[in-house]
Amino acid sequence: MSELKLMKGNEALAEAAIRAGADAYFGYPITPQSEVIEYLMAEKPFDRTGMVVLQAESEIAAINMVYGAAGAGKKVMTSSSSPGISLKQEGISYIAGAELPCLYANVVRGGPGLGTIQPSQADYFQSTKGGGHGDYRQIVLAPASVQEMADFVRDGFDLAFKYRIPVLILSDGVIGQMMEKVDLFDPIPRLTDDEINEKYPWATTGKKSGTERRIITSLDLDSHKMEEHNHKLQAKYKEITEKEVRYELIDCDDAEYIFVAYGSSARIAQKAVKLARAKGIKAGLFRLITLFPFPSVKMFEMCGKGIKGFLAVEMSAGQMVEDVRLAVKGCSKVEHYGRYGGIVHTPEEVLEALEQKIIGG
Amino acid sequence: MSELKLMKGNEALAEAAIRAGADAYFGYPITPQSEVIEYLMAEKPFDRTGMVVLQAESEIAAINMVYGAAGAGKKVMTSSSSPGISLKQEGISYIAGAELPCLYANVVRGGPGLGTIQPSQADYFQSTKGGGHGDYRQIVLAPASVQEMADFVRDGFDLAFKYRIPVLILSDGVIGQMMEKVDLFDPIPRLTDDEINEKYPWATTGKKSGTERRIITSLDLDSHKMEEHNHKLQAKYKEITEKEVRYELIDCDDAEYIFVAYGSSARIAQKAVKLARAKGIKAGLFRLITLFPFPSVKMFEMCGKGIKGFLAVEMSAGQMVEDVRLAVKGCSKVEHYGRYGGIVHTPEEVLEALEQKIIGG
Amino acid sequence: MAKVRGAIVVDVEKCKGCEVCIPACPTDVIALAKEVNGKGYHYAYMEDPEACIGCSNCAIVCPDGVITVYKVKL
Amino acid sequence: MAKVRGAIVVDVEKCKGCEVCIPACPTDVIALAKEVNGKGYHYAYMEDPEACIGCSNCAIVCPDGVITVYKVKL
Amino acid sequence: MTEELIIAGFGGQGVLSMGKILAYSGIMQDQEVSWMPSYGPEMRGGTANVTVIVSDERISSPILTIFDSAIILNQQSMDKFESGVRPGGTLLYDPNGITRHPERKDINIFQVEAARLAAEMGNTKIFNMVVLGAYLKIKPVVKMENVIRGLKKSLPERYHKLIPLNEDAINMGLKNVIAVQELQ
Amino acid sequence: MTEELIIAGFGGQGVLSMGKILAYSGIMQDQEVSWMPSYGPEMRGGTANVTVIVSDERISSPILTIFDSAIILNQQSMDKFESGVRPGGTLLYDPNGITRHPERKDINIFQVEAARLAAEMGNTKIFNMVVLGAYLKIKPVVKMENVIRGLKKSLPERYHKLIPLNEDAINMGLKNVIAVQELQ
Amino acid sequence: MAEITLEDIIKPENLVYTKTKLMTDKVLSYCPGCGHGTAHRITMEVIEELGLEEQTIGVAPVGCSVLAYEFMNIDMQQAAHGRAPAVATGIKRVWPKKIVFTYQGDGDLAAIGTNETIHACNRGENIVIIFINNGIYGMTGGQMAPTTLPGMKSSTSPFGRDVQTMGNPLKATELVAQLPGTYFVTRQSVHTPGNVRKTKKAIKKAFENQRDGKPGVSFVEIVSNCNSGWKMTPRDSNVWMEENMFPFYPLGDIKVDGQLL
Amino acid sequence: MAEITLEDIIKPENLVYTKTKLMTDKVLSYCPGCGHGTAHRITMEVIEELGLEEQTIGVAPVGCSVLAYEFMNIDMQQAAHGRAPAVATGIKRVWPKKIVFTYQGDGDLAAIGTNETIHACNRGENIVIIFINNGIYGMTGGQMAPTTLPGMKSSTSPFGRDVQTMGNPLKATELVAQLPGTYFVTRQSVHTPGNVRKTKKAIKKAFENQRDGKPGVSFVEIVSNCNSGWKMTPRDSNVWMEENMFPFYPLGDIKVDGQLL
Ligand SMILES: Cc1ncc(C[n+]2csc(CCOP(=O)(O)OP(=O)(O)O)c2C)c(N)n1
Ligand SMILES: Cc1ncc(C[n+]2csc(CCOP(=O)(O)OP(=O)(O)O)c2C)c(N)n1
Ligand code: SF4
Ligand code: SF4
Ligand code: SF4
Ligand code: SF4
Ligand code: SF4
Ligand code: SF4
Ligand SMILES: [Mg+2]
Ligand SMILES: [Mg+2]
Repeated sequence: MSELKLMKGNEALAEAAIRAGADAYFGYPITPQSEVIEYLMAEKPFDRTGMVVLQAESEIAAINMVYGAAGAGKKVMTSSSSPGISLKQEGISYIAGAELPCLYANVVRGGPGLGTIQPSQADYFQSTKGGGHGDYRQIVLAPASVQEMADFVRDGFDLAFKYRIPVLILSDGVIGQMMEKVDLFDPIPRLTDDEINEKYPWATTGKKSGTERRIITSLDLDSHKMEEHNHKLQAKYKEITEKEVRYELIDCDDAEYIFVAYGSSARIAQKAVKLARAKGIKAGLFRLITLFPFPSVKMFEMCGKGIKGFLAVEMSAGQMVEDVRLAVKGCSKVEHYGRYGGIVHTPEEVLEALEQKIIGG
Repeated sequence: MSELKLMKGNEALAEAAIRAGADAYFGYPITPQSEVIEYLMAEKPFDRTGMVVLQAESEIAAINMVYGAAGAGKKVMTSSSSPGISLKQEGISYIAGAELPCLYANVVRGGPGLGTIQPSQADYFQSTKGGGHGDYRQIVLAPASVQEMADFVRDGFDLAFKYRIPVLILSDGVIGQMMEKVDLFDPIPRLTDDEINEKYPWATTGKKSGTERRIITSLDLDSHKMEEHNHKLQAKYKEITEKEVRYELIDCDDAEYIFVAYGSSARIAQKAVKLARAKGIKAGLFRLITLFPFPSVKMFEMCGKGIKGFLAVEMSAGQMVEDVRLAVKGCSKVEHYGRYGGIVHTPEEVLEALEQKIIGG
Repeated sequence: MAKVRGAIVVDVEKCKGCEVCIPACPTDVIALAKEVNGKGYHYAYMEDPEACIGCSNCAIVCPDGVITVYKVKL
Repeated sequence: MAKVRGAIVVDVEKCKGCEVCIPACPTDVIALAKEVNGKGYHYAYMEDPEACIGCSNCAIVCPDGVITVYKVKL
Repeated sequence: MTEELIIAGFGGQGVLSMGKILAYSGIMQDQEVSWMPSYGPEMRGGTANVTVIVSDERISSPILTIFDSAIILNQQSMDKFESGVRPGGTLLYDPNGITRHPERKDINIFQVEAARLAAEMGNTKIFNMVVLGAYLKIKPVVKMENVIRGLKKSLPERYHKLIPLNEDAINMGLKNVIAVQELQ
Repeated sequence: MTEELIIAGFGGQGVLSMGKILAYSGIMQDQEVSWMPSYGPEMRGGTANVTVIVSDERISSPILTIFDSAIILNQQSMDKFESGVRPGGTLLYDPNGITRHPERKDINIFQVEAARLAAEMGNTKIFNMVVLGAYLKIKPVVKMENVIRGLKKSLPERYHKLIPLNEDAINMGLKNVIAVQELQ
Repeated sequence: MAEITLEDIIKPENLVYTKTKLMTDKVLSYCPGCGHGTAHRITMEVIEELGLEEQTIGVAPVGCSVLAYEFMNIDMQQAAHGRAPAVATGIKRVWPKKIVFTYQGDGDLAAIGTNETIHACNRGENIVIIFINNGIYGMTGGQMAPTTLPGMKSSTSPFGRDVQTMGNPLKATELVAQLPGTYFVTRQSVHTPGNVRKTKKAIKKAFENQRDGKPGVSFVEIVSNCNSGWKMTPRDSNVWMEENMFPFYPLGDIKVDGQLL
Repeated sequence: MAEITLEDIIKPENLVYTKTKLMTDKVLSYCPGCGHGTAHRITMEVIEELGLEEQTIGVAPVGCSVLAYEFMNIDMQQAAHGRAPAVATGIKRVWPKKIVFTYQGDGDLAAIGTNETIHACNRGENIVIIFINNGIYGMTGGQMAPTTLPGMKSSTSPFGRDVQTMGNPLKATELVAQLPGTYFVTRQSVHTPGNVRKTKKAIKKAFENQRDGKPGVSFVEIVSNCNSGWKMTPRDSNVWMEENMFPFYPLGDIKVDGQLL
């Protein structure tokens, strides 16, 4: 039975993990997302559902624990924030290469380096282009509310197992730390051992005598086989791009100017839309839900229809804006606005940027 | 006195480090670049110039040793290959954030994950967009010959200190493992301690009593100061983009079709130009030397002048091609060709791709 | 018999009222003030100044290093 | 007195001629062949088959696990 | 109806939980709410503040720089947030420990001596409930019954016996709020 | 002039250093050269091969899939590289250990019994120099004097006393190459 | 005996103790009563007393002491979480005549940084490591550390550390003492005047070792309170520390002049 | 006595030793004479003999044994360099009734993976770790490992390991034996039949410990040759190993049933 609660984004993520039937969480504390493991430890999911929660010695250990458990067919996740996510890049590349399903969250803070612990969206490139090595992609979901922090855990696991791919919930300090009401989805039971063996024949759960052994690896010393493997990965990414794009259009029907934004910036931009409309400016919001796959097709399609410009609004020096540019292929004006380094822009600033960079510019 | 030698790319890199007056190299072995540290250990640079060479316990330790030594005003470097470079991402983000000068090389192999040890160019995104967290950039030099493996060490150090920025030599298994003749530049003496103190007042070398202490950090808990710091970084990147772009145009004057490539792909594409010209196809090569800064201005400028299309040739599933698209802003056809996962495309394949994807497509 | 007298000066605005100095004093000189400083902390002061022997114990354990100690031989 | 006789079968194509089995044999049964196998290795064979007591020492140390051992009690 | 509020004081005053109870109360009457704390090392014994929005509509940005109302509980917060109150908006503060009182002329200003009142009630922990009561007197954005339901929701079961005490504290606040400056 | 060559055999035959000496010789006469080994775990006791380009012009791609010449020193390499020789190109091999001899009709084919000759000279380590001699007889891409200079450059000083021996081996190869099939 | 007034005593010539100049004037960012401040101060006193101000480079970790560079008035670097020993190695290797030390918490040194700690100590880098063990991650809000005691509560062991599922506490100091590359290993505390004096002596010995080129790491653990994380008053936390931490982490020298005691 | 022919002996009923079915038929990728093969085989023999085939999940490292999964005929995962203990922890925690082991080289376990090794051992994960110490990085071409002996040559210590600049060798096994989370710690070798038998017994004990839920890690070091990296013939390398490695890495049990010997 679903349940209405007031929760922090980080807590909702944690609670949703239990409800989504996760088998394990491995993590290492870091602001602004330590509530995830704190909530889990306080909730004793080992008593509630049998879910394992382990505080690892480091982010690297955590992501490799995820690798092991995921390779054994379990629903597992980790979470961290920017510097910790950078440390996980090798592990994520391995998970992508070995085609393991898993979920992880980055509650982004301002960088680079140790930076600040305040919200930021400057890990977009790392998330969508691959911060690790090699040609791999991951599905990136960008929640803009506490509700989505919960729902995307369930959806993220579904996608992860559907495509055997790492799924990243790219959040930020605002969404992680804020409280909102959240309608928690009904608990989904954890799979039984037998169900796992049946559903995931690739998983290393101990080979039945006389059957083929299962191997989880990202290695192939034969370049031809490695190329084939890469082709397979690319085909999967193509399929995902065709099928799994998600976005939300707000006040776009008659809009002449479009804010493109995700996560907390999308909420701010939504208020900027209101302010703009109040001033008679026909603004709309293209809210990205999946950052990979990027809704390039829809965006390109829109730009034929009377749109005079796109303003990419992100708390970074300009990262997502590149994907907007690539999507519209020069057929419309595209500019970037965003504050960064831990500063969250205001709706007023966003509107002003629209007026200056797009309308007036 | 300069010296003509036959050397592997990796050896040339190592020898150039000694000649460039590097103070230290910290590294961890990984194929296909272990020759770097092997060469250094065999050459006993501690006897030749006093340069320190230390095999670290891991890539993470190595990059953080680089951080420490660079923060103390010394000319230091490390090198690795793809998985090892992924592990260094947090450290690189710190180095960028703390504005330290250093040089590192990635001799790329096929990924993702453990992948293969064969050549690849699939770490382009990681290198140019920032595999680590936060809004930072690094200068990326792409050598296409053993000669450049040597020369770019000297140039890279110069750039690193000029801008207090990490400089990446993005090489690959081909350039690292091949031997060619190389004209080694004359040794540059290491700076003396006094020279360091004079040239790099920011370096932590022990504060003179009564003077201000020096602090190397990437942290600021005050978001406003952090934002300011980020603005400073962005201004630096802008300056670099304006001043430090490097590329080479081969047979482009009358070209109708342009291959865009770097590193070993550029050599292969150069041969494809020859093959094309032999067939009467007016092909040229835009060889990128700096990947960041990307020569967008020049590329956009060219695309007005009778160019019918660009073919981005890279050993990846399509990464650099995005920057080409961003550069030409839709004003010319842009396609991607490349084999990957450890396979090196042939000039014949490259030419065929031009004919099919650009000319015929 | 040589007698000593000591005195401490607490940097009131920097004192955090942690009380760590109090048990460190062999002669029970220190107490926290009823008043608070600008940061809202009840700060340390010499409640029994006569008793101070200038041993520096309080200053040595003060985490914030806000105590300066003086001593005279009488 | 009970006597045993043993025999080994070397998987010739998989033997790498490393010689590790040779010092392991208590009765000096094994030597490397003059001939090479498909991989170019001089492979192990029973030079003195009579002496084999089927103790399995050779098989146990063979890194490539290419030796099979048989034994009969006479 | 949309109320955009900041509550600012120092750690230990119950700033965050006051906001949480208010937000929960909003939920109880089917409103949209958001609660956004400032976080970070400055929380450690230092300042603590939270912005709360209660609205009939979907809330866009939870981050506020301008507020309909501000509840201010120490001097540092006064210095920081007085200027952020929207012209015509409301500032409520506890004068205890305040050395520089608000100076704005274009806002409504109220006082509640919550620290003193809580101390008089014999429990300094209900300080924040006294403040809440005062606030609800001025800005009845949520009904009292919903506040009680909100309290129940936000307190763990084992603390429910404390709800009457909290209710008393809220009432104490309701009764003791003083208008310092009312526009019009 | 451009010569694109592959030398293929197994580890320990001196394949890589033969290529290196050839490349050095090219440098000695001011040519452009490249040397590109296959690398990887298969090197460990397994196959080893290197492609060498010697040219009057700047060398574009160092990676070859088609060769002007191939020097083949074991069966595995024969199986792998025979087909890569350009029609009209040249294949030189040591028949020792070869079970399936080359079958192409459109290339020149030569043999040198380098293993036997080296053994007869009492030093199996100069095997690769015998092969080099044979190759230079067929394809005099570099002058002998430059080979000697190349040898000097590529060998550490302490091995220079071995140069005469190497020279003898090269000459042995020069003299003992046998044409199996010559086009035209 | 003539009455003596405070004014008579409080005169420059009667000064017997004041904060070292090698501490800046900034207000320490630590919670009231936190041992970090004392540890900072005595470290700086030692550097001043040994006259090493101009030669010393300190390395701050990630943890509550991340801002150590704001308070220590010498050249400092801030290292990534856990990597201070690698950063210090980098500095010391290129400036072998300088004095280099790290200042690290238990999460930093004994969780994420275990590899760097073990290897710097095993290589025998000629550096000083000052290790503040407060049994918790103070900075991030009181999560369990590798050093958290069995049964001890933290925000990630809210019902107490369950050794069965969360693992054993790690005695990092005993471990590094086993390594051939450590020259001096000791465990101290800074909660009483006597302990502060002992600890300062230990720190002095550590820096002297480095100054004199004694081979290897000098490693000083300081068991300290995290009253915020432990949710106690500073005074209570010091008592709790004596009663609970010291039995598990006994104070005293473990290795002196390269010899295990 | 009647003459007996080989044909009489080589009959199925006379079989006394053959390779276990739990090794695949693939030709091992190891150099001739490398101990990895023997270590693989006896590990698989133990799993077969204990009847654990269907319950066991192995974790291969990055190192020469990266391809262990090609040879061990059971479910296997390949871990990132050094992270096998974390990967094994992940598996074991979600499948507590399965048998999980790692197989790691010295570079993998004692250099880049030190943190994961120490913490898995300190937490007391109920897993088996098989640790092949050949004093070198075999896979990448013979670079110095943390375990390389003083004075020993490698491609990154071409003039011999200089302890002064390159640091001391690390005795990882002695170190983990100090941790409360290890239950069984032993050092063995596989170069003679006697040693193989002993090592197999040790491996069997290790897996039995895990099967029986004995608390903590069972850790089996195998000192082995890397004849390629050492640049010796296999036979010479085994002699060299006895003369040089064993004095520094003495064979024998170090901790049994949770008790240090
Ligand atoms: C890579 C990375 N992971 C995690 C963090 C978050 N973090 C900051 S401090 C800290 C732990 C600090 O604990 P400790 O080292 O014991 O120091 P204390 O605060 O207790 O003095 C953590 C986990 C970080 N900044 N970077
Ligand atoms: C992150 C990373 N760093 C480095 C490497 C390169 N590498 C592969 S195996 C290896 C060392 C192997 O040595 P060891 O663990 O002793 O195993 P052995 O080959 O000796 O059995 C290294 C450094 C890698 N693959 N990944
Ligand atoms: S120890 Fe220092 S900060 Fe604490 S109360 Fe005493 S004087 Fe104040
Ligand atoms: S100096 Fe000694 S006697 Fe005086 S107050 Fe301090 S501790 Fe007490
Ligand atoms: S030990 Fe095995 S591989 Fe080695 S020679 Fe003997 S049979 Fe052959
Ligand atoms: S079985 Fe024993 S006796 Fe027979 S060959 Fe093998 S080792 Fe020698
Ligand atoms: S949180 Fe703990 S360690 Fe950090 S300053 Fe406060 S008391 Fe000290
Ligand atoms: S390189 Fe060494 S460890 Fe690797 S297979 Fe060869 S002998 Fe064994
Ligand atoms: Mg701590
Ligand atoms: Mg090894």
